[in-house]
Amino acid sequence: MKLGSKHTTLLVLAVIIIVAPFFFPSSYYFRVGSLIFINGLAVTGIVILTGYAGQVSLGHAGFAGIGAYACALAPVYLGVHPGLALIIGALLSGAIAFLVGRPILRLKGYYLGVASLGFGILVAMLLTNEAQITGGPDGIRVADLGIRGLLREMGFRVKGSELWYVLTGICLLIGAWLALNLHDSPTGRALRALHGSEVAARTVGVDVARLKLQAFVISAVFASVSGSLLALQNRFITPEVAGFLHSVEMVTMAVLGGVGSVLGAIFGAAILTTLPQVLTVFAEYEYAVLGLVMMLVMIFLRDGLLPSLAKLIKGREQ
Amino acid sequence: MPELMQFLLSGLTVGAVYALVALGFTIIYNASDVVNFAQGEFVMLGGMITVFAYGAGAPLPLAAAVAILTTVFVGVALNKLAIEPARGAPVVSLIIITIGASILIRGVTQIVFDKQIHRFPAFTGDAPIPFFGATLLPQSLWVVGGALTVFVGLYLFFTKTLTGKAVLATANNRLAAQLVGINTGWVMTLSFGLSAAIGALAGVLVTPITLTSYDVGIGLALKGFAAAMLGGMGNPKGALVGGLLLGVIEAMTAGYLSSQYKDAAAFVVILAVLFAMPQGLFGAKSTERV
Amino acid sequence: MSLLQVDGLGIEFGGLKAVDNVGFKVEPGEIVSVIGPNGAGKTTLFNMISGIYLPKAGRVTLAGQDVTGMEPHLLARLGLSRTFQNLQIFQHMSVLENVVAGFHLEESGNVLSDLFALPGSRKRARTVRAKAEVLLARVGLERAAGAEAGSLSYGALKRLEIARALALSPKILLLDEPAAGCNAVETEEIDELIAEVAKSGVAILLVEHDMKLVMRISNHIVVLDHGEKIAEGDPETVSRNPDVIAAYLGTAAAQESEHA
Amino acid sequence: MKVLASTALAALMAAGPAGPALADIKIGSTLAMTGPASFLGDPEAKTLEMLVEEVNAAGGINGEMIELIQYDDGADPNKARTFAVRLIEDDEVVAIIGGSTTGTTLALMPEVDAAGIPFISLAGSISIIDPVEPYTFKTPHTDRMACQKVFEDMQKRGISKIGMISGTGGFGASMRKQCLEVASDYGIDVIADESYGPKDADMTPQLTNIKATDGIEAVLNPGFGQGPAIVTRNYSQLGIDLPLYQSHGVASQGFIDLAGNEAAEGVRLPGTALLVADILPADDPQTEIVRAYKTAFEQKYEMPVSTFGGYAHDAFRILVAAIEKAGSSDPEAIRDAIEETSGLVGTTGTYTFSADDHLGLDLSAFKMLEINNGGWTLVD
Repeated sequence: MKLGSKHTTLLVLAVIIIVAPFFFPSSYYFRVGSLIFINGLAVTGIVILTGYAGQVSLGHAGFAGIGAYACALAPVYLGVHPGLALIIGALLSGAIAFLVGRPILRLKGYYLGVASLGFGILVAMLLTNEAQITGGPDGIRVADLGIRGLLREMGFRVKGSELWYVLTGICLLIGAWLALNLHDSPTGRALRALHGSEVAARTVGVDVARLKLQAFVISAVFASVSGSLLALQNRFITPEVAGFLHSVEMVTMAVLGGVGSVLGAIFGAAILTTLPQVLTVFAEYEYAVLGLVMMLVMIFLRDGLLPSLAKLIKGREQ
Repeated sequence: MPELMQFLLSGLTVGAVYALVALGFTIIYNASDVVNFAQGEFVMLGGMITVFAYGAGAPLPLAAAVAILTTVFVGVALNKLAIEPARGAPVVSLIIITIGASILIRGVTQIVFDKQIHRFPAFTGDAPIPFFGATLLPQSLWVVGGALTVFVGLYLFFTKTLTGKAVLATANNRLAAQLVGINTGWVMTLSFGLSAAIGALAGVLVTPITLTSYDVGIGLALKGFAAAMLGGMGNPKGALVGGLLLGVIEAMTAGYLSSQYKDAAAFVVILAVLFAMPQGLFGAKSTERV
Repeated sequence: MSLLQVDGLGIEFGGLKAVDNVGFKVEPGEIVSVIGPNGAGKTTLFNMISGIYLPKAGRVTLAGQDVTGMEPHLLARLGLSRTFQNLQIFQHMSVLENVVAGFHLEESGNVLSDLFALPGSRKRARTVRAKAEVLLARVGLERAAGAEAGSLSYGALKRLEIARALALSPKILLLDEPAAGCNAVETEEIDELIAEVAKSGVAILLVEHDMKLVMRISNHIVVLDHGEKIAEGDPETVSRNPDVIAAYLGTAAAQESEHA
Repeated sequence: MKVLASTALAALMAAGPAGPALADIKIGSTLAMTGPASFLGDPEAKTLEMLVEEVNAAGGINGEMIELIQYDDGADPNKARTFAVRLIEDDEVVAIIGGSTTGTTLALMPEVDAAGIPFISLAGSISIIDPVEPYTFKTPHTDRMACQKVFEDMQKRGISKIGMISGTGGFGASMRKQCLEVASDYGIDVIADESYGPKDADMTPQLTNIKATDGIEAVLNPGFGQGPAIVTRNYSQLGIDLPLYQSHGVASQGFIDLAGNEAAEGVRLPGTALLVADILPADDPQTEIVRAYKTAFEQKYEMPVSTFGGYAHDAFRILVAAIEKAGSSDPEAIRDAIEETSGLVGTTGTYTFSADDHLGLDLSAFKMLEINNGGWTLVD
């Protein structure tokens, strides 16, 4: 079994998503599960941008913010269905990423980091300051997606958290499928090539600027959809979704789990989403322990949790 | 006219705060190519430890000295216990380590001290000094003076001393540095210690103005990072100019345009500068070597 | 009309002339070598021709088209391909995938088709994979196809780069020290490979320190020193040129020979 | 594999809710014990902990012990929402106190509403109880009331043109909006309107603009955290000689310490009885309860009591009274009993809830305070 091969990854994911609920003692676990899937989706986008193409963004929460607020505002101002608002948000994020990406992606390393950071902060600031439209820092209510009502009419009664577990789980599987498709496709190969050596990629004909932009746009759409799902599930959203800390959280999840592989990054999302829930037993020591865990993982498992563990196991077997 | 002067003084004061944080970034970056996101926590520690040492009865200079020494210890420990064992890891992993360290330091601080906001008295009183129709606080002079002193010190250190050159050499090519007899391990320890000391000194200087609490580090690190990038990472001149410029832009925007969007203006300027000069204002232009 | 024509090419770094007023021609199927002592500006010249550096003066013409300062990925479309002095391998890809990446222009299509793994994308990837296997066999790396590129020996990586460069089906191939760091057997293999490629009609521009190799396979040699062209001609002529000898043995030696 | 699975299952089950402890009443809280609003959440959490101990030591409610389950949401609305689900679904609490900030409160409201669990918020915004949601109550005054109290005082002093400088955080932004809405009711014109970010270190540019605006008679600063302290210091640095009003968001001794006695001299703000416990007239209905809470808190935690801890105190008292009255720990019965609360004296004021008033306080509960010589004095 090769880590990261497309069908294995999808199978593992699907099995976990389907089997896990049999062990859930209460519907709170469904809620945590769906948060993992939502974060996992955003992080899968990061895998495309950072893991494949080697570009670091510290502003992707900005796109999550656009997606989230599209779901809050489009139904109110455009009168569209919240589900359609998700798509509007994704298109808008893609378009903005296309416009912003071209100049930003000329920058390298930390300079790209600070430029994307600036973009994210501008989005968060707009959402905070334009209170007449966005509801300001205290947040805004989001319309009901209406699926539960629809199911009830059809005679199925499901709990909100369970429904969202299924919805977000499906979205994650689709996202993972897309990212894995991309990995072995010509585009994915070109992205990984420019990650390995930008100059060599250029000499074999890779239009580096265009490909980076494609990766940026795709990952922006992933982040946007993840933001939309969060807004629709919570039926309430605040500008924190676009904040700097959320951007850093996305990158941390991906890197901690292993940014090179979709499964690794999603694993990272799962760890960092559940950790604060588990760490509540440490009460005020929670943050100290969280920081310590992050450091220890990166010191001793530098390629990320999953790839390092896989290597370790492989080493044992041989 | 007095308004303009007031905006300028405000901008320079705040800018000097950013510059001090940005200067702290340059040393570790120069030695290891790592942007240490725990730099803001050094500033926080400098302020918080001084607050509590002072509160426990120590005279202010002693409290400040205790704070700076403790922070240096933390910085060196960070290098020895986390950065050194992770040598060879990808830069992005090293960044996550420093982010983890910053969370850890914050977490420990809130347990050891508390979660309240604190300050200690300004060094030389609070009587405003009139200046061309505007006023400024004596502590602002301390902050601006501190930033300039640290800048000159670092500039001399990197250009005039053998040790400073060793730091730069280590950044350039670790292996080559080792071959010419530079103890690169010691260079790293020195860099973290020095960086922590500058951070803590910044904390001591700015706390009477900005106040402090266990969680001020993130905000400061963010602005300091932005300032350092604006100026060009790794260059003390860039850190100083970037910091002051950022502060002045914010103050001018708040004064003349909109106080709501002053942070936005700062980042718009950063983006504009980077598009024109991808290495920041004073960053070294690198030619691709293939 | 030559395939590649370089006229008066020059560039400065910080006021220092790295290459100054260099010109020469390359015909299809011809092997042209650029030689000169370390720091003579050979790689810089390559970087300008292949679009990585923007020349300050002069002109590069490819098959009659002015391509001065054109981006490398556009040059690739026009049939210019190259390898690197310091290896530029895609480390985390398999050996085979490195070569497949060389087929980028042939296999790349619509990004959406790639995302959804539409049949078109998959078919293109399959075709190219087969071609890449053939190329790998041609450079003798078929056995290593599945290995991670980073795990290969230096000599093997040099050949891998050549295979990747050939994937473009170039009209002209720039090879920057293909035999550096290779042992005698490996050098000979590369020697054969170059001759074979040239025979198929591809023009070759070569930078190489191994003089035996250069003298053996070149049709034409251009000699650089301190960024300037000091001599040009067939191997025989160039090897007897006193300026070339002086450049290689140092000015002191040249002066000595003058006095003698 | 089978063994592994069943072990995992057992472990998961063990980690789940403990067996039903029928004798206990489980109360949940999610507060910003850390993060940007920790100066709210920290005293709130400590207060709840202290009061639960007190009540249990005195024999509990109707003989049943209270179990308090506290989570730290760090003022993150998404976390607060998750903890609300955890409290309701996993811990199976009968009521929730919490939401230190308006953002966290609004985020978890859909959850308590769907589950039918009574919830008492400790956050300021009027949007929490207007419109009234059946299961949500709150104890702090609304920001709108704070504006009204301040404007009332300005009116008395004959002030009609003011400048405002507000924090852009949730508290400041929400109060700014409310103040702008009610200003005209008091004949007050806001002729300068500036703001500052929550982490800003210097507000002299904004204050310089306010100072330069012709005709300004007073300045109001809605905001909390370190911002108002810096505003107050800059205000005195610039030598602005107009009355400065702060909000109830900084009603604590800490504010005076941060701003400095000199700069804070003469600053007015709407506060609660808690701040002036020592100078409260003995016959004031709040005197007893306020002094008791203050003494207990300061003894236990060795830190000065704050208005915010007082909000938690009141919420807990209201909840306990409701459970006692309902005589059951059925969430529905508790909710109904809370809504029937009448004349309950707390540190913030005297609460009387009704079906269309889930705050139950009026303006009289606010006291206009002025800082003199580093201490609080009553204006009226």
